[in-house]
Amino acid sequence: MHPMSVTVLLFASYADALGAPSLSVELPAGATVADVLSAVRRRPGAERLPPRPLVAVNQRYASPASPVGPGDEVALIPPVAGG
Amino acid sequence: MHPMSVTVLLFASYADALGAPSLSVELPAGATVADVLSAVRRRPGAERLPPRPLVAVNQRYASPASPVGPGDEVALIPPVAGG
Amino acid sequence: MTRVGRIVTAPIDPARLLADVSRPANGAILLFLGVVRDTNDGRGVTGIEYSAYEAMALRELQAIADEVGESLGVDDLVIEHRLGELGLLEASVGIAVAHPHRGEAYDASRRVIEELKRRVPIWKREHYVDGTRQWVANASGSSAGVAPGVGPVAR
Amino acid sequence: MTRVGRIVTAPIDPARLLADVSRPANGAILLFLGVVRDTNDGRGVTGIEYSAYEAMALRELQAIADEVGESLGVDDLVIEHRLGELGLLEASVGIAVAHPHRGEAYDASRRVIEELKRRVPIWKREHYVDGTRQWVANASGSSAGVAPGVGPVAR
Repeated sequence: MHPMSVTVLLFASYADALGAPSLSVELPAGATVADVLSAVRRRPGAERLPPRPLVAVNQRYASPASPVGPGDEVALIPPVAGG
Repeated sequence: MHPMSVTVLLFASYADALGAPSLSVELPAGATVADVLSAVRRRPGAERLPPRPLVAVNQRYASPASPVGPGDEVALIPPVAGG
Repeated sequence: MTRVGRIVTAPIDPARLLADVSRPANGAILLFLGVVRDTNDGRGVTGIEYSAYEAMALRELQAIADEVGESLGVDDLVIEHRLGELGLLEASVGIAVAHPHRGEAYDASRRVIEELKRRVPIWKREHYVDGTRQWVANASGSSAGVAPGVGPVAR
Repeated sequence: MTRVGRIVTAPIDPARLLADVSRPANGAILLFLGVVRDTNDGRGVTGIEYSAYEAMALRELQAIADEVGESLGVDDLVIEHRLGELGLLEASVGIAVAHPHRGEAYDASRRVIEELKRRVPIWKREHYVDGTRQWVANASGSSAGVAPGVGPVAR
């Protein structure tokens, strides 16, 4: 069980807040969505995110307890505004 | 108070039933829609009309008690099928 | 503000109806098309012939546009009904509604088509694959013909 | 059977959407267009910039088409969302639904737009007459920006 690096996609206002369209976070093996959020929170600008941003794993909405593994596509999803 | 002659417009299945797109009926002064219907009922083919066909007077739906005068535009309205 | 009813014989043009109700204040546009379909009551249909008491039909279409527009606060509402011989896939009726918000657009569109089917003096004769024709009414889907046993008038 | 979601950058073509769902079995066609309007929350709008998590947005649009189509028995349903810079009167979303009967068409159309606004990862930044821009969310109409005091996520 090795630590892993996961890429987190950012969009719209979240990309503005963190100053980038994606970032890479280090996670322990067996990590969850909640761990991803904790890692993101340590980045400058993250204080401008809401308390519990939505997260998608592999293009599906995920809960904080959802597991995240190497190779997963993780994204933070700002409040949507389609239509 | 003279008897009057009123033209009754017929459409669709009612025109087919009575064999014409309109007919002229003689009515007493002070006649009503009910009188129009009674007069129409004496025409050949009228037995194929429903018991109480809708009637419009001057392009508005009218009740049996509505008055009908000379110059009024009277029409029998088959069940509608627009749309 | 565009609240209007029309009776036409030329094909209904969706782009024209959309343009009629399009204004910068409107965020939602809804277009309903009633189309001749190939089956009714289990019988194969080849076309429909629409006729009307034209002056009254136009008056009722305009009244519906005004009434529904007024009651729902919808300023842009166009109703167009076509008469004549229509083939499969051709539109007999087009209803375009636009409003700042979608809720009102949906409500108005639905109300217009229900009122139209209930009260506008327009009639249709369906042509079937077996070569026969029949007058058909809206309401319960029962025959609007005048053969013995015809049902009571719907209204 | 045509149940499909699309993400496009070219203008939405209403005629194309209508043709996509047109079939001889369908008696009712409904087209919804969501259009950029000149006002939002009392502010003058000059245009809207739409962006998306494209792969997921496409997947969600397709899922909505399938779910709504399945649950209402609607076989012909096309959802198209446009991305990029849109001016006033331009359509950001087009939803075409066709069905033998109108009731299902209205219900499906309405359900699609509500679901789309709730869950498809698409974002918009409004451009205002005073030259400023702002990210805007659907839900309660509250700001989707990240300034201090931003509200909780809608879902």
